[in-house]
Parts: sequence; C-alpha cells; structure tokens
Amino acid sequence: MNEKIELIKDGKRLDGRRFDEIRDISMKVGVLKKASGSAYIEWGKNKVLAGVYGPRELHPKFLQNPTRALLRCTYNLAPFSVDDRKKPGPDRRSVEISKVTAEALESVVMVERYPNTVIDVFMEVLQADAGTRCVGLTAASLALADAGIPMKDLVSACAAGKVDGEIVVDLMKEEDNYGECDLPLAVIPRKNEVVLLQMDGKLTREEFDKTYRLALNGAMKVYEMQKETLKARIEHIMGEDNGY
Amino acid sequence: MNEKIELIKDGKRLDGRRFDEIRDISMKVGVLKKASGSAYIEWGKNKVLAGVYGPRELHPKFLQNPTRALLRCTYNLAPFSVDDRKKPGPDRRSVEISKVTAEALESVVMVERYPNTVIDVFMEVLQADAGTRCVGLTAASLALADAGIPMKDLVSACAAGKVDGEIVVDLMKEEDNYGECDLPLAVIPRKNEVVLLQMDGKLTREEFDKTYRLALNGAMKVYEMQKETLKARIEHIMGEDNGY
Amino acid sequence: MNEKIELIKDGKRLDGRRFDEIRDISMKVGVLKKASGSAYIEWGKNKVLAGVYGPRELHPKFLQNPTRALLRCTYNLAPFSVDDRKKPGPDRRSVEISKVTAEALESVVMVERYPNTVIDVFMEVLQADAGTRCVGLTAASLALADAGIPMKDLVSACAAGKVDGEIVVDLMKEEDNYGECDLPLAVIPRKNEVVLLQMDGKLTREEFDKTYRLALNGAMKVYEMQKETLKARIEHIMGEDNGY
Amino acid sequence: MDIESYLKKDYITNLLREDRRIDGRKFDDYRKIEIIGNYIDEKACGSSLANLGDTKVLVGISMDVGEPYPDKPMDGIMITSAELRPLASPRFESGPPDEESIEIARVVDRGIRESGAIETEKLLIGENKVWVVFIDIHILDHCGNLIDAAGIAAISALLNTRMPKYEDGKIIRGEWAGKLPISCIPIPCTVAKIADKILIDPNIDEEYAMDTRLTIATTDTINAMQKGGKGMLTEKEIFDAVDLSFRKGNDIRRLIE
Amino acid sequence: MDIESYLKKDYITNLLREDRRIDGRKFDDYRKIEIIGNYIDEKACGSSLANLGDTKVLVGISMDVGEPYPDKPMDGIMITSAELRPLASPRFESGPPDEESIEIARVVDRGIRESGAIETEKLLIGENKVWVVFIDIHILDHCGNLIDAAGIAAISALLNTRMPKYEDGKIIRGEWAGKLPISCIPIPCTVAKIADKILIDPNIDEEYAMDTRLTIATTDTINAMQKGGKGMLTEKEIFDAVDLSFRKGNDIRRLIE
Amino acid sequence: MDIESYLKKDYITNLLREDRRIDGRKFDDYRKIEIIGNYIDEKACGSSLANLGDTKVLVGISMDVGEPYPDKPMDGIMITSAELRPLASPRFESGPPDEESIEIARVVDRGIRESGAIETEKLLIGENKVWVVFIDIHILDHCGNLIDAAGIAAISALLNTRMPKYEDGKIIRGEWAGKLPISCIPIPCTVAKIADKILIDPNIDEEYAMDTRLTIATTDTINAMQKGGKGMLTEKEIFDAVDLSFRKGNDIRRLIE
Repeated sequence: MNEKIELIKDGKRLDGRRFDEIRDISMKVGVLKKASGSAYIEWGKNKVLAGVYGPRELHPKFLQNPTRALLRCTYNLAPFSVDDRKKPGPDRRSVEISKVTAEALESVVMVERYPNTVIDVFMEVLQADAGTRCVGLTAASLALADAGIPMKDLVSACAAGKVDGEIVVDLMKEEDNYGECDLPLAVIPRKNEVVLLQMDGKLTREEFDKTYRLALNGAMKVYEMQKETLKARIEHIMGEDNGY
Repeated sequence: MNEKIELIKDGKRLDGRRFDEIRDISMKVGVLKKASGSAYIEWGKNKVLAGVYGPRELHPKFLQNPTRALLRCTYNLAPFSVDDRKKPGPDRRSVEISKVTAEALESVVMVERYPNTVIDVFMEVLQADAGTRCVGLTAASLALADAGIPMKDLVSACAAGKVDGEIVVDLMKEEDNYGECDLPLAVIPRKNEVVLLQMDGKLTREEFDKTYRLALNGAMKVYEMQKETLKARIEHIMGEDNGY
Repeated sequence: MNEKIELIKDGKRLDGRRFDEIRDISMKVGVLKKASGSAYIEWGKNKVLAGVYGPRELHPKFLQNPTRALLRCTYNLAPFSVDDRKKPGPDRRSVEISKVTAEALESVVMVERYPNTVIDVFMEVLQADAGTRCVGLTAASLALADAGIPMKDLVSACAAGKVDGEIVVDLMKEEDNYGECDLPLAVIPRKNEVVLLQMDGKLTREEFDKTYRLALNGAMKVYEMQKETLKARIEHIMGEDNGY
Repeated sequence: MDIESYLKKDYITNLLREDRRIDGRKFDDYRKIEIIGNYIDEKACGSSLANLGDTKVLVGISMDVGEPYPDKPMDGIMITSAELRPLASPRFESGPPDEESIEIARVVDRGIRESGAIETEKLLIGENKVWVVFIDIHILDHCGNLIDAAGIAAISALLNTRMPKYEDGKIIRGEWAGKLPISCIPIPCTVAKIADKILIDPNIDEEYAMDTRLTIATTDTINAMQKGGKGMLTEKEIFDAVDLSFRKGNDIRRLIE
Repeated sequence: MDIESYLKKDYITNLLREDRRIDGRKFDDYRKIEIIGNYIDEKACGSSLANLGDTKVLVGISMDVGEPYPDKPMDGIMITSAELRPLASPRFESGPPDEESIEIARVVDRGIRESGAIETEKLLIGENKVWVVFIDIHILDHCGNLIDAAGIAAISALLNTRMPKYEDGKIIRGEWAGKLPISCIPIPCTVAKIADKILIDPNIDEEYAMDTRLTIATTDTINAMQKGGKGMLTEKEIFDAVDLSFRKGNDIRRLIE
Repeated sequence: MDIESYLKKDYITNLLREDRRIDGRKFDDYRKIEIIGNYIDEKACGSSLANLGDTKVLVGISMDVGEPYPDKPMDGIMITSAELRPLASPRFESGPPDEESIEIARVVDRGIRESGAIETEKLLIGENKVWVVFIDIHILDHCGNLIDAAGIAAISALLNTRMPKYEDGKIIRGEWAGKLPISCIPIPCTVAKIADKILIDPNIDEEYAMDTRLTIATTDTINAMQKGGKGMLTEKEIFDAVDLSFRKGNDIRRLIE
C-alpha cells in the first residue's frame, strides 16, 4: 500500500472487467496419464493442474480409519509460478490452504465407502495470479470426478473482495495486492451450502453481505463451466467408444 | 567477562542474598486440566511449568521394552522466556538437559511396573533466569507425584557456584553469566544419593568440596518445600472430598 | 578457470607423474573392531575408510524384499577432509555418489542369498583430494570381502580425464579443479564389464576412447593391489591360526 | 475417535436438540474469561495469559531489529507463531508446527494485521531498519476453542508491550522506551455448528462433536474469517455468526481495556 | 515389484529377443517429442513443457541477483533442482528431494554446465553481484525417461529466457532487458539395456524391465555421462551408445532450434 | 538388550565382586592409549587420531573467519561437534546428531572452553572479525568410553593446529601463519560405577553393565563434570572420582605433551 495504484478507472477495472465479471476460464479433464483423475484450469493468468490418486491403501497402518477414507490434499506453488522464485517445499500458507481444501472436499466425497484407504489430491499451481486456492479447489473437484470417485456434488469456488472502495468479484494479482479485502468462497452448488470461507481485510456488515453474494454468483458461474467440461469429456469418451 | 560487574559487595550478593541463601520459591501442583499430573514453580525470576502424561502405550512398537516403561523428558525454553527471543524447537543445550533430567528421574520412578509403556515428562520454561534445569527437574518430580506415578522418593535439585571468588548457592542470571563456575546438583533426599551432577568453570579440589555441600544444602531446603506442597495438595483434595 | 594454472610442464604433471601413471596407493583390510568388515585406503592424498555391517534385519519391515538383500551405501565427507570445512550431513553430491556406488556393488554382491536383510556399506572420506568416489568404491569392495560376504568378483575403480589438452589417468585435486574433463570408471575386472561410469567436461568421440582406456588400465592396476591386500590378510590370519 | 468420545458426542448432540449445552451455558455464552497481563514480567516485552474456562494460552511478545520487507520499506514487521506444547494435550507431540498450530497462528495474525492494530508505520528505526514484533502463542492446556483464547491473549499482550531502548545501533535489554503503539483491539469469535445449532466458544467435548466452525475477528469492521472443519454452513448460519461475533467482540473488548 | 510388473517384464524381454519393442518403436526411435515453449508466459523468465510420449516435464527459469562463488568472482551462477511432483506417479511422495530427483537434476545440470551453454561470464552485474539462473524441473507425468525429457525442456526453456530489467540495484519484475545468452544446445540421450539389447528412450514399462541405462549429453562433444541402475555394460555397448547419442542429439537439436 | 548382553553383564558384575575386570585391568588402569597427531596432514588445520584400546576417535580442526558473539566482541569462537559415524557401531545410524553425540560434544567442549585452553582473546582479526575454530569429533570405532577418547583427541589436535594465512580479507588455503595459541591441556577422565565399584575407562562391555558414570575434566582445577546414565552416586564415590581424575589426568597429559 506504499505505492498508490489506481485500480478502478471510469467504473472499469485494470483489465477492463466490470465489477461482477469473472476472468476468462478454460477447463480440461483427463490431462495426465498416470493419475487416476486429473484436471487443468487456466483462469485469468492462473494455471493450475490437479491430480488424484486413490482410493489406495494407507500407510502407516495406525493412520487408517475403519469407517472411512482419509482425504489428503496438497497445494503446491511451483518455484517459477510467481515473480520472485519460491523456494521448493511447503510453507505455512500452503499448509493452511491444503487444510481448508481437504475440509471443503470432505463434505462431498463419499469417504465412508472406502474404509482404511487414502484419497490423495494434488494441486500444482504452475502460474499464480491471485485466487489460486479457488482455482485449485475447482480443479481438484473436477479431478475427483474424472477419477470416478463418488461425490454428492461438485465443489465450486470463487473469490470476491473490495478494491478502491468497490466490491468486485474474482480479484486479479494487483487487486489482491493493493485492494482492501479478499474473500474466497466455495460452495456445494446444488444445496447452496458453504464448504470454504476465508476472509482478510476490512469489511462492514453491509459490505460483507454484498461481497458474499458476488463471490457466490461467481462460484455458480464456475459450476456451470465445470458441468460443461465433464459433459464434453463424457461425450468425447462415448464418441471414442463408438469408434470401435 | 568483557564488562566487569561487581557481583559481591560488602559480603552481600547483587540481590541482597547471603552466600548460602536460596532465592524465593513458590510451588503449586495440579495446575493443568489435561495433563495426568502437573506442577508450577516460581523460583526467583524463573517460571517453570511441568506436565506429565502416562504411563501410556508407546509407538512405534519396536521402541517398547517388555521389562519397563520408557521415561522420556522434554525440556523447552519458550521463545519469550529470555531477553533475546529463542527460536522455537530443541537446540543442543535443551537436548542435553532433557537427557540428564530423564536419567535423574529414572532412579526414582518405578518404571518396571509399567512394561511397554512410556511416561512423558514435559518441562516448559516460561521465564528463565539461571538454574532452570534444577527448577525443571524439581517441578517434574512434583508433577510425577501429582500424576500418582509410584516413586521411591522425590528428586530435589539446586545449584551452587563460584562468584567473585566466593562460593555461593543458587546462582541468578548475572552470577551465572559473569561468575566463575556453576554446579547443578540433584539428589534423592532420603538416601542422600546424587542423580544429577554437572559442572563447568574452574574449581580447585577444596572449592569443589564447599560448592558441592552448598548445593546439597539447597536441594534439601527444596525438598522440604516439595513435601509441604504435596501435603497441602492432599489436604486440599481431602477437604474437597469432605464437601460431598 | 579464472586463474590459469599450468598443469602439464615438459610432458610431466604437477606431481611429476606420467600421463598414464596412477598415484601411490596403500590398502589395508580389517582395520575396525566393530564393523563386520572394513578397509582403509590411502591413495595420493586421499584417505578413505570403509566399513560394512550385515546382512542384518531390515527395519521398517515394508522395505524388506523377500527375494534379496537391500544393499545400502553411504558416502560421507568428514568436515575436516577438505580445505573449507564441509557442514556435516549429506549434500546432493554425496547422495548421488552413494546411489551410483550402491548400483555398482549390486552387480557383484550375491544379494539374492540374503532375503529380507540389509547390507550397509559406509565410506568415510577422511581426507579428500579428487577421485574419492573411486577410492571409496574400491575400499567398499575390499570391506565387503573382509566381511566375508559372497561376491562374484571385486569392483575396481579409477578415473581418467583431460588436463591442458592431454588425456591423463587418476586426476589429483588441481587437475580436477582446473582440468577439462573427469571420467570415473569402475569395472568387474574378470568379466571386463562396467558397473560405474560418469563423466563431465568436454571430450570428442576420439578423446573419449582414449580416456576410457586409460581409466580401465588404472582400474586393472587397482585390482591387482586389491588382490594382494586380501591375500596378505588371509596369510596373516592363517599365520595367527597356526599360532594356536 | 474412541468409544467414549462417540458416546459423549451422542450425549452432546441429544442435549443440544433440547437446547441445552453439556456445561449448562447458553448458546451465546463464553466460558469464564480470565486475563493475566504481564505474566512474563521480567524477560518478555509484553505478555498475557488467557484462561477460557480450563483452556490456558500464554502469549509472549519479543522485539528485535531487522530489515523491512522490500515492498514495505518504511513499516515494521509482525511475525506470529503458535506452538501446541505437548503438555497441553495427550494428542500433541513435540516437533515442527503442524497444520493445526499453523492455522491458529495465521488466523490470529490476520485479525491483528488486517485491522492495523499494530501501527507498523511507527516502527521504522532508520534506513532499512525496523522493529520486528514476534507474537509467540504458547498453548498450555487445550480444553477447546484455542483460536479465541490465543487471539484474546495476543491482543492483551500487545497492549502491555514495552519498546526496548535502542541506542547506537544496539538494543539495550532490560531498559525500555515507551509502549508499542496499538490502534484498536481485534477480537476473534468462534461459533461451532453441532446438530444444526450455532453456539459460541465450544469446549473440547463440543469440538469433538461439532460439524464445523467459523471464526470471525472484528473491530468495528470484520477483519478476518476462517471456516474450519469438514461440515457445511448455510447462508443464514454465516450471517447469524457475523452478528454474534460483533456483539461478543464488544463484550470481550470491554474486558480487556 | 508386483506380479503384474513381473509379467510385463517377461513380456517385454521376450518381445525384445524377437527385436520388437512393446510400443512398436524401432530400437533407435524416440517417442513423439512435443515442446511447448513459454508455457509459463507471465511469471517465469523462461519456460518449456516437454512431452516425450506421455511423459510430461515442465521446466521454469527464474532469475535473481546474488553473490558469485568465491573461486569464480566474475561469473554468474546456475542452480538446477528437480521435483518429482507426487501427481506424476503413484510412487512419488511429497518431501525433500530423494536420490532419484537429485540424480535427474545433477545429470541435466552437468550437460548444461560443462557444455558452457549458459554464458555465465556475461552475467556479471557489478562488484560481487551476478545473475543467478534457477532451472526448476517439475515432473508432471512420469511415463519413463525423465532425464531426457527434463534435459530437453531445460535447454528449450533457457533458449526462451528473458533477462529481467535491473535498475538502481533492484530487479524490476515484469520488465525485461534482452535474452539470456546461450551458446549451444546440449541434449541428453538415454539408452537402456534390456536382455542384452541396447535401445533408446525407454518408456516406463521398459524402465521396469531394464538392467541398466546410460545417459550421454552431447553438443559437438560429449559433456556428461551417467550410468544408472544395477546392471553391467560392455565396452561395445558403451561405444555404441556414444555413437547413438551423437546422432539422436543432432535430431533433437534440430527440433528445438 | 539381548540375552548375550545380559549374560555378559552378569559375568562382568560377578568378576567385579572378586575385584577383577573382564580384560584383566586394574580398576584405575586405562586401556592402551595411542595418539597419532597430524593424521589429516594435508587438508585439516589440525588433527589427531586417538585409540583407547579398540576405540578409535579422529578429531579434525578447521578454521574459518566469522563474526564474534555480541557479548564477546573481541574473542574468537570455538564450535565443537561430534558425529557417531555409522561404521563405528551397529547401533549408530546416519542422521542429525542425537542426544548421545550432543552430550559427547558438549562435555568435551566444556572441558576445553572452561579451562581457557584456546586463547580466544588472541583470535581477533579486525573489527567484527574473528577466527572460528571448529572442533569436529569423528567417532570411527566405538569400543567404549567415547568421551575420554574424544577429549584426548581434541586437545591433541588443537596442540598441532596451524593458523591459516590471512591476507587482504581472505584466507589463503594451504599456507600457514603460526600455531593456534593453546594455554593448557584439559583431560576428561570417566569413571564407571558397576556393582558398587568405581573403575576407570570402561570398555564397551563394561558400559553395558554399568549403573552410571561420572566424567571429570581437569587441568590444575576441575573444569567440567558430567554424570551420565540412570544410576546414583554417593558422596564418597564422587569425591573418590575427583581424586582419581586429577591423578589420571596428569598421567595422560604427560603422554600428550
């Protein structure tokens, strides 16, 4: 906040978006050979790859739970994904994101079907430009679907926040760095229930209301794209089958 | 030893104590809810909390001993317990103190009664002002008693040393930093046997004799206070029982 | 390569050696009491000690292989073995050398005779002066023989390289630092098969041919010394037996 | 989770269906809050012990001199760490911070940082030299709701923090030069969701039974939020929790001032 | 190794005795090589994604300013690291680099370093200040022959690397000042020995079946060699591999340029 | 402890009751002490290999330039480390120092440091620049009484340590400028208590059988003491051990000089 940057000009944002407009998003599933399921999302300048392994046996044995699978998430920033090289290995931020992501996914994955096992979800941020936890969670939920792991619904995520006094959806890097607030949100769209909610900054009670709704709207748009992506994938596979 | 500090003036020490006078000490047991046993000691400016868990099952299994319990001690300095913040985590000094403390307590705890288990003793130094290993060991032995773990006797500890050429008991920080020798001692009071003895500095054969005796006297005073503390605790609990 | 050093002068090397001349080598086996087998080699200014334990039970159990022994190598540089003190603990170079050494020894040790066990080979570089991986591997193979572990043959190693444009055998420190190429090689002498081969620098196809042959010749000389050493050891032990 | 825990969970859930809590509190009651300031009176720059019922969290503040972050060259630095000391719970083990302690530290940190409670712009010493404020959270007895206890102890400790004297490029330990400038008092408030009820300040038994929790740190605005745990929250539950956290935040702020 | 792997190993070996490979390739054929340059277009200084059949390796280049090594005070520094990301294989786990990733990084490093591909003498900034080039190898899908895929991605990434702008003792992120000076294109080529046959670019099934492998990185000279795996090599096999690596190195170099 | 160790312990204890040791030594006899100075003649600044019977400990001294401790700005620094190399005993494993190696390093360090053996006040180079003396204890064969072997090797190594040449702010490796100034020769002496007997220099079998041990490092004064192991010591045993350690310290000092 030392250098002042004008983030809103003539009612438009730095990249020309309206306040309630999310960035361009493209999604793909089934992008990796080895992983049981995988997904790749480009979301603005973010590039995130997710891969899933499991359900598979959990070692060491004392960690096994006879009533359910352990769902384990690992969020990782590649060294070259940010302007200043990130030292490899988990830092405190990654550990926290991995935790809240796992908790969000546990609400939809039917872990009780796979006792004593582990389902591993890996999110690789290859290029980062704000909002990566939402991108990662969205990709992870696609990769789980791609792996054929039974879920009650998808998880869809989007952030909103406050920038130059305005409430806007889906902050990009400059808005995140110089803005006043960021609020990432993830929902189970069909039940409209919240599975991830974090926030830091400054919001009045009324601003919170507005920010929450913008994030929710963003997540719902993401949900539509997720469904499209999975539908296209199924049609693609079915098409291949017909080829035989 | 670069800045000279006069530690003895007119036959008195910096804080007004006589050579054979220990610092003010207050002891409490049963101060924690979760721990099986606990104790808290303020000793001069030192503040040390001890907690005990166990006997409990030991993992991994190959560490188990079918003839006895493992007694494991962890001595820890809080980051804010010293003038210059201490980085969290064990350093070499803490590892050494944890080792000699465990060895001292093994002499009195009836470990052979609890095969295959572990008894964990944690000593948290919340404020440090020289002599913390003696305070920690004294508190640990109270916490073990509070946990109801059978012991042959308590362990009582006190240091003595040499300061400005004089042999004195129970060194405070300045005396430890600028003095010529520190000798911490722990005994099983009833048998008058030594279970911890360390020393660094310079002592002639005759000075050692005198230092040893001052430390032993100190430990014996500590022993009386430990017994008082446990007696008061029992009376308190008995009183509570009568209330029913 | 900033300071130019003349490494070849009048057809001789810095220490007076010919291009195809290896450094002075002395070998001993059975130098440690505790280890199952051991060897000590002085090779130029290098001093390397090797010790072997096993075959012994492998923990944790899931690492055990029911068809063969695990052969585990640890190459370690002592802190004082080099000009600038080396921080204790494995670095990436040590990890790589440990790996290729283990792979080289696996070719000769009859690991299938000892299922579920581990054979540990430790190489301690006490003084380092270029070529330590060859010295370590040569010593390790002697220590394995000293431990009585069945092997198809010994492993013998030597390096060659390019220095001031000339192909020379067994580079010393200055030649390694300021030379153009280093190629360490290890062979099973009786079958003339290669079990370790690394190289870094610049060599044409023709130079590679020449370098390879010089290294091989060096390894063959080392093999003769290894056999001598083991023969002397056996005679020494037999002599001792006769003494009974 | 063992049998005893399952039974207790059942018991707590059933009670809540009758609108009762296991320790008799109302849904919007905190346990007894006790704050002992300057607990580490001789060595720490600031400190406070907070008891939330039987939960005991000690926070100590240390100050040192360091380099500012390149993107904020004129501002002091705050660093928050939490240690779940192993005497605080049979579940804790010695070792580097795990995800639980990292979450506590980061949520407490966000409440303080985002509210601007520490006036970091007043912590510049000279070129490329600023004060570094270490907030060390020491969990001593874990009987539930560690985040609130840690947050209350942290801001209380900051309020009694003295600035060390600094002369000729050196810190003079044991001598002081005024207080650490603090502008406001952020308070984290945690609500738990159990059996579709929203209640405040869960004790450890309630934590085992809870589906999820939501922490909201407030001053006159919201400064930090953190959902934790596996369950889901409805919109209504979230908005109710926000209102609750403003109200309880004010109550606790009065206790501290 | 499980039963399935044993059977596959058998199958591969038997096929090879009839001079056939499991995926129908000739002994000196690479799988399809696809190189996507500038994959991390916004944040990295350089990057390239290399696909070798189904094997996927991403390399990103970061640049920073640091101190030179004392024995080369005028030269820039290169640092190569490799991470076997756990999504790339069921065998990989999170954690610090193991011997497999260390070997990949070091062999790729040697090929680039010893060929002088990066003109480090042009990376001096000022007294005791040089550019540091970080080559980060990110393994994304492990279907065999990681070293070659990593080496190809690394040199491709270096070829598209931009130098960050440097002004008044600071890096200006997002602005650029020319390209990283690269003098040649070292290519690692790995041959596997299975059932006494020498073949190139082993896929993952062939890697399970192989006795040993030999990697040779070439420009117009040999710059690095690394035998890996437990087996033995005859002289003839080594010399054949050298010839093969010069030939295939030229083919791949043409793809990259 | 396995059956064999139990039986050996029994055997040793029974022998001692008849005042006999397992290897025939008298209670106040050391095993054969052999000291080979300058073992690492080319690379280390100083070094010494000490054999105590079959126990083998190598100590190497390295010197570097660093910053002094803030509370002693005019004094050089000494840093003592010990590594129980895994070839020295079937019990040792690779890894960071455990409590056993930390204890050895710290007891040896205290004997040297507290006696003032290294004249650290002569190791000042210039403002905020002093010599750092690294004492690295390398345990090569563990046949009992590592502390004494390490302490003897350490002081012997210091006595033959050369100071590297220092010119224009740089160390010139391989050239020397006089000897490290050493003022006295501290010797640690370890007594073991087994079956209520006090004996000196326990071998490895006696260590398994012993109740406790006491190490005392002496010059003309006592400089360090360390009780180790689980058992107890009476006053008389301690005072006897002190007398013994002065006497044996003198004997060993004569060997070294």
